[in-house]
Amino acid sequence: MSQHQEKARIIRFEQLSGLNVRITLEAPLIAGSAEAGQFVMIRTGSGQDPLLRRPFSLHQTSSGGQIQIYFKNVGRGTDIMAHAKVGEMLDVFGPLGRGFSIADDKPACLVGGGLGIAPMLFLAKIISSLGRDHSQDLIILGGRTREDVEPLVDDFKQFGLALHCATDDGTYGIKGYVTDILRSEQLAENTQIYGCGPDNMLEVLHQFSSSRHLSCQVSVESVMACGMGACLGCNVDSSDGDYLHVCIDGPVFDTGDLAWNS
Amino acid sequence: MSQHQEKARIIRFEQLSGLNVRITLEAPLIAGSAEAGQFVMIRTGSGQDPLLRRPFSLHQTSSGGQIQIYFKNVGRGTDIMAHAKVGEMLDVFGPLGRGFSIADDKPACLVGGGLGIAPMLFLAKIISSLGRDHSQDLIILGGRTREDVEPLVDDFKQFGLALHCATDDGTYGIKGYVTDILRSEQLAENTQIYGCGPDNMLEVLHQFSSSRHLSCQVSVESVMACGMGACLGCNVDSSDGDYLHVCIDGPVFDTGDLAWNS
Amino acid sequence: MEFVKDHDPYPDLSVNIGSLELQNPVMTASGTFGYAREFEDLVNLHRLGGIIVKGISLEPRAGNPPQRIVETPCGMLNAIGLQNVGVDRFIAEKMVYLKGIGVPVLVNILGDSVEEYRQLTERLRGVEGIAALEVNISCPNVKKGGVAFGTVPSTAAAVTEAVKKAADVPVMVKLSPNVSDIVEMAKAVEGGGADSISLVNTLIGMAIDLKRRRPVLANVIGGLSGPAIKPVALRMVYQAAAAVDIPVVGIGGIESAEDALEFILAGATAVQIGTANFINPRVSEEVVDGIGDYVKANKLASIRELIGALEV
Amino acid sequence: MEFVKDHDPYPDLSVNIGSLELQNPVMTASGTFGYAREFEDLVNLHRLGGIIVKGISLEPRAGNPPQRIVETPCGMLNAIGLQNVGVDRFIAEKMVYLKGIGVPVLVNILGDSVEEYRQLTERLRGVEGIAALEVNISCPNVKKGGVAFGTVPSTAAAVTEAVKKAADVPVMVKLSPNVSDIVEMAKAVEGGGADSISLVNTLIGMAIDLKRRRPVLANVIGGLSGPAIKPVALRMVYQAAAAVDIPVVGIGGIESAEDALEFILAGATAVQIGTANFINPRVSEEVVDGIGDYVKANKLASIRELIGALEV
Ligand SMILES: Cc1cc2nc3c(=O)[nH]c(=O)nc-3n(C[C@H](O)[C@H](O)[C@H](O)COP(=O)(O)OP(=O)(O)OC[C@H]3O[C@@H](n4cnc5c(N)ncnc54)[C@H](O)[C@@H]3O)c2cc1C
Ligand SMILES: Cc1cc2nc3c(=O)[nH]c(=O)nc-3n(C[C@H](O)[C@H](O)[C@H](O)COP(=O)(O)OP(=O)(O)OC[C@H]3O[C@@H](n4cnc5c(N)ncnc54)[C@H](O)[C@@H]3O)c2cc1C
Ligand SMILES: Cc1cc2nc3c(=O)[nH]c(=O)nc-3n(C[C@H](O)[C@H](O)[C@H](O)COP(=O)(O)O)c2cc1C
Ligand SMILES: Cc1cc2nc3c(=O)[nH]c(=O)nc-3n(C[C@H](O)[C@H](O)[C@H](O)COP(=O)(O)O)c2cc1C
Ligand code: FES
Ligand code: FES
Repeated sequence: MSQHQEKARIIRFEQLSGLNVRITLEAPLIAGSAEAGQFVMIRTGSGQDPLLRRPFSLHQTSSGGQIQIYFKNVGRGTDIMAHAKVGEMLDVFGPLGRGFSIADDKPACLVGGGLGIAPMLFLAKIISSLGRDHSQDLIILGGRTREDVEPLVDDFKQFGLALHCATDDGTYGIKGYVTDILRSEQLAENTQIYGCGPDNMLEVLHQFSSSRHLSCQVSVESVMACGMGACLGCNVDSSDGDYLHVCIDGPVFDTGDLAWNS
Repeated sequence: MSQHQEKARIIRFEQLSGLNVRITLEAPLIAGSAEAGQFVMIRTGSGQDPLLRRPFSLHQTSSGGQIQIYFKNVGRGTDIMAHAKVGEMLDVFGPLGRGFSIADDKPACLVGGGLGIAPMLFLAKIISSLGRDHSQDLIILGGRTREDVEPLVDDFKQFGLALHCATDDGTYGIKGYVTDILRSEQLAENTQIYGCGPDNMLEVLHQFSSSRHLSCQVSVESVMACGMGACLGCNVDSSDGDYLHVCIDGPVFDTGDLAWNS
Repeated sequence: MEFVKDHDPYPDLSVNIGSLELQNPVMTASGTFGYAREFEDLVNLHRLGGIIVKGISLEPRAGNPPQRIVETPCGMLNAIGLQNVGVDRFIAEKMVYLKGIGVPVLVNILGDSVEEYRQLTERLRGVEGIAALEVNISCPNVKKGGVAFGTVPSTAAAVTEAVKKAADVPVMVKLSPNVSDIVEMAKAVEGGGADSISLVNTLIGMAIDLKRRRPVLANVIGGLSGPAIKPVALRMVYQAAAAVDIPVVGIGGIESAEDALEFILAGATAVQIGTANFINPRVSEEVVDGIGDYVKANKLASIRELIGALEV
Repeated sequence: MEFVKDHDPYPDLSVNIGSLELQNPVMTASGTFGYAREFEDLVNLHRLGGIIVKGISLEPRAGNPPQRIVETPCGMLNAIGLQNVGVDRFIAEKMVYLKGIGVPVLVNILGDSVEEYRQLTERLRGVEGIAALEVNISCPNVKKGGVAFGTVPSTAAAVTEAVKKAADVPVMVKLSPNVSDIVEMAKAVEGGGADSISLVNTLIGMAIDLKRRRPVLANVIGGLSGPAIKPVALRMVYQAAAAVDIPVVGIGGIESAEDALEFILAGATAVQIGTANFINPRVSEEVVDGIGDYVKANKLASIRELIGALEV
């Protein structure tokens, strides 16, 4: 797992909704070695404040040496990035962490909620390119409202997998949660669930999958300083009472390995 | 002396040379009450680093409520400002300090070196509008090289006062220092000298004027935190062994009031 | 929010620092607000909780030579050297204006010996318009070889006792953060009779000019203030407030209502705003507004509900 | 500059910390560089002056629950809780790689009692590849009610003595900045037999989550590091270096060659880079390059000319 620190030029900037932005970067070394579910650490400004890099899932990579991130403007660092311009450079470091471990021959169910949709596009591409029957594969996307989901739908449709959407307010897809769709679907017995989204969604995914004896991998978040196992700052509770570190043991974990105690 | 804190919109941005920038701001309250030689404190960014405001002389004000500053990109704060865009807002606070005290009926000799040219434009306008004979008035501008002087010359010419220029490398005006011009001129006995520029230039101005028993006012710099007399951080040595504070006792001083001990 | 703000009764922001009543918990810190008049164009001074003036000594002090200040990452160092006009001119020239503002004025005092603190306090007795004294003990104790009063519990207690005995107004003692054990210091001045504690003063720091290979400040070392020190200040306020029974006033890197509210949660009855006054001269009044908005938005009966309300 | 850089002989950057010879003064600070292997893709590890590994204790430690870190203005707080694999696994699993890098490896050690420090040192005796020990005394002394060893001169000296007696390599003692008098601490560990001193460890701070009205860190308090603390660190290094005869290593907020050179001017023989490794994983090597450029541009015979060369 080799890592690279690149000064990456912004070659495309998409304001997908009021606060959600997608940035395409020229980062050939990272693009060349990334796996779905891995992340990058980005320096949002050039000064000493905000000090730390910010972690973002790889949303997509291209064979042309490009990577995409899809993020929401939620604070100081993402606000600076949301005002970046095409042609500017971002200091990007990655790919980092353990991505999804692809269960080659199991039907796949991808569940992305809110900004958790970000890593699912990369994963959908990988899944769709597996040389096997895709009729049982399924993608479920959800968000609070239309603009959290709709702008991304076309990108997912290109892979030809079944796609369902849900919004909390019913402005796009069904009114309800991604987990409502999940429950209403007839999943094959050996379906592998892959999820990313807010903690409460991940917890429901865990309960759902464990009650049906399905294997479920989720990408989780934690505050990070280094992103590479050096600071030990990103721990989460594991199911056996110990700690796991999101940046090196994850960000993708089997839900069974994590403690769900909220 | 009333002070105002304004969110001022940038309405014009001029890159006068590689590092020298002139910014025009909409700041009607400041424009309405400013005097030549006064300055403003500008917050260069929106974050906590760089923390302090930066002081800039008022380069010009217009009756239309605009102010101009002319500055050089020398560090973190000015670098941020040098990348500002038309339409953005700057938090400006002023007018501050004591400006030039205009000796109404004395012939005026204005000497600006480098960025010290900045306050001289405002002063030239005031001097030129005095209802008296201007044939003995004189403006001397200097800089290291052509681009430090030439871009400003037209603005000064509009006032119709005699204008001489010098550059260290001779690429514009005479080759030499502003003080060389000063020495070669026949100054009226009661000439009032007004100067702004690097410390060594100001010291020569002081020596020149005191040897000829001329009165000389100069605008000096010091590091500042508040710009308004609250922090007591901006002291300089006075001629009587005490301290003066640049932001409230100055920035314009009679050279005789300052200690010149370099 | 605007609707609530316009029509609701003004929220109860008043706090008591012992017998000292403040209409709200926002004061301006010593040495960062001049003698208040400097800010009259920009701040509605009568809306502040209190004003603390620049430190006053028995005799006038010229302060340190330039350069006195330097910016540091998210902070600044100052070595003003306690420049002030001395107590006599302070009373004659500054108090007239200050007492007319209509909010409590706290006079920050400093000295080089216990005796100097005592004399200074005597001199300020009976002066109209002084609501309280704030005792700056981060000063070198000349008798003890220049070690600051504020780093030795016994001398801090001695200064406190001397001032308290001579004072006719409440005494707030301002602690130095440059100590191993802030709790010990807080208890020492409480033991010495302090009516309240304020903390923190500046952290001692230094900056070097690599080009000239010299210290940036003529005084070599200076006091670090601003956002950079906020985590240290918040920790010390939390520890001190838990350890003493007298009210604690929080100081250090406060720039916003959120910052102020964090100090209050940590146990501060009130706060002081220092360096932020330089960056945003209007900040003190804006923090009052922000705290008011918070109290309303969270439907608190009073800001006092929040003091020390941190769940640990 | 490029011309000089390409063709001149490599400048003399070597320094001696007592008997410990470094090819240059740039080390990586404990707890911020993992066990070095994490950085092998990004840094030419063999170009560093030295590598200091994450603090090791006698028994493995799980560390604190999440949340362990939080960003602050120009800094960060950490409350990792000294998580480490314990000395046995450290020797078995980590030393093999570390000793192959070819630069001095310093092992940072910590304990809850003088006896623990002693046992740990014994355990590390004779282990191949250890160039020196760095003793972290910013740890709670469980026998003395949890007061850190590093804030009481006598206990700091006692730890130093115990480690020094048991060690077969040079002993560097790492000082805590959370003290009233850094000079007293520096002298205490010098008296205890330390071969060198490194400073500073983190300043104790705190952050509060206003929305949840709770401390951000599960551990409530944490250690402040990064550019925010640089002025305090620089001051302490300057004071300590002036007070002791053993070499001093500067730590705190170093992000660039300029920062490192300032610490050297202040009296540091070498420096350690901590938090900056997280922001720019390549920083340590870049600082080595930058110091080399400075030595050449200023035509110094050796970086050693600059140690303590500040003109005051
Ligand atoms: C492995 C990983 C992958 C991620 N992928 C994405 C993604 O693809 N798209 C996306 O929009 N976001 C993603 N995040 C979250 C993203 O890192 C945070 O939104 C970002 O760091 C916030 O920075 P800020 O400066 O704007 O916010 P701040 O001003 O620092 O804080 C705003 C809010 O964000 C939270 N936050 C701050 N730092 C972090 C952090 N390091 N990790 C998690 N939360 C944080 C704070 O607790 C606070 O509530 C990911 C996080 C992790 C750990
Ligand atoms: C009353 C007054 C009027 C001024 N008018 C002008 C003007 O019209 N045009 C112009 O270009 N400059 C002017 N200056 C200087 C200007 O304030 C500094 O160039 C600016 O503050 C540098 O900020 P920075 O963040 O870019 O530099 P920094 O990165 O902070 O430092 C770069 C260099 O600038 C010096 N410097 C930093 N802060 C100050 C300060 N507050 N005052 C003086 N020097 C400083 C530093 O010592 C350093 O050498 C004036 C200064 C004063 C005091
Ligand atoms: C320029 C300056 C001057 C100061 N003068 C004094 C003083 O005279 N007396 C005093 O007790 N504190 C003085 N202080 C300390 C402040 O009152 C305050 O305790 C400190 O700056 C921390 O708060 P802040 O981070 O909000 O600035 C001064 C601080 C600054 C920045
Ligand atoms: C995440 C983290 C973990 C640390 N762990 C240790 C440790 O185990 N032992 C130790 O002596 N210091 C430890 N430190 C302190 C650093 O080595 C260093 O002294 C401090 O961070 C100041 O330097 P900086 O500002 O360059 O980070 C740690 C610091 C950080 C940020
Ligand atoms: S973020 Fe540093 S170890 Fe995970
Ligand atoms: S800059 Fe604060 S008093 Fe002059």
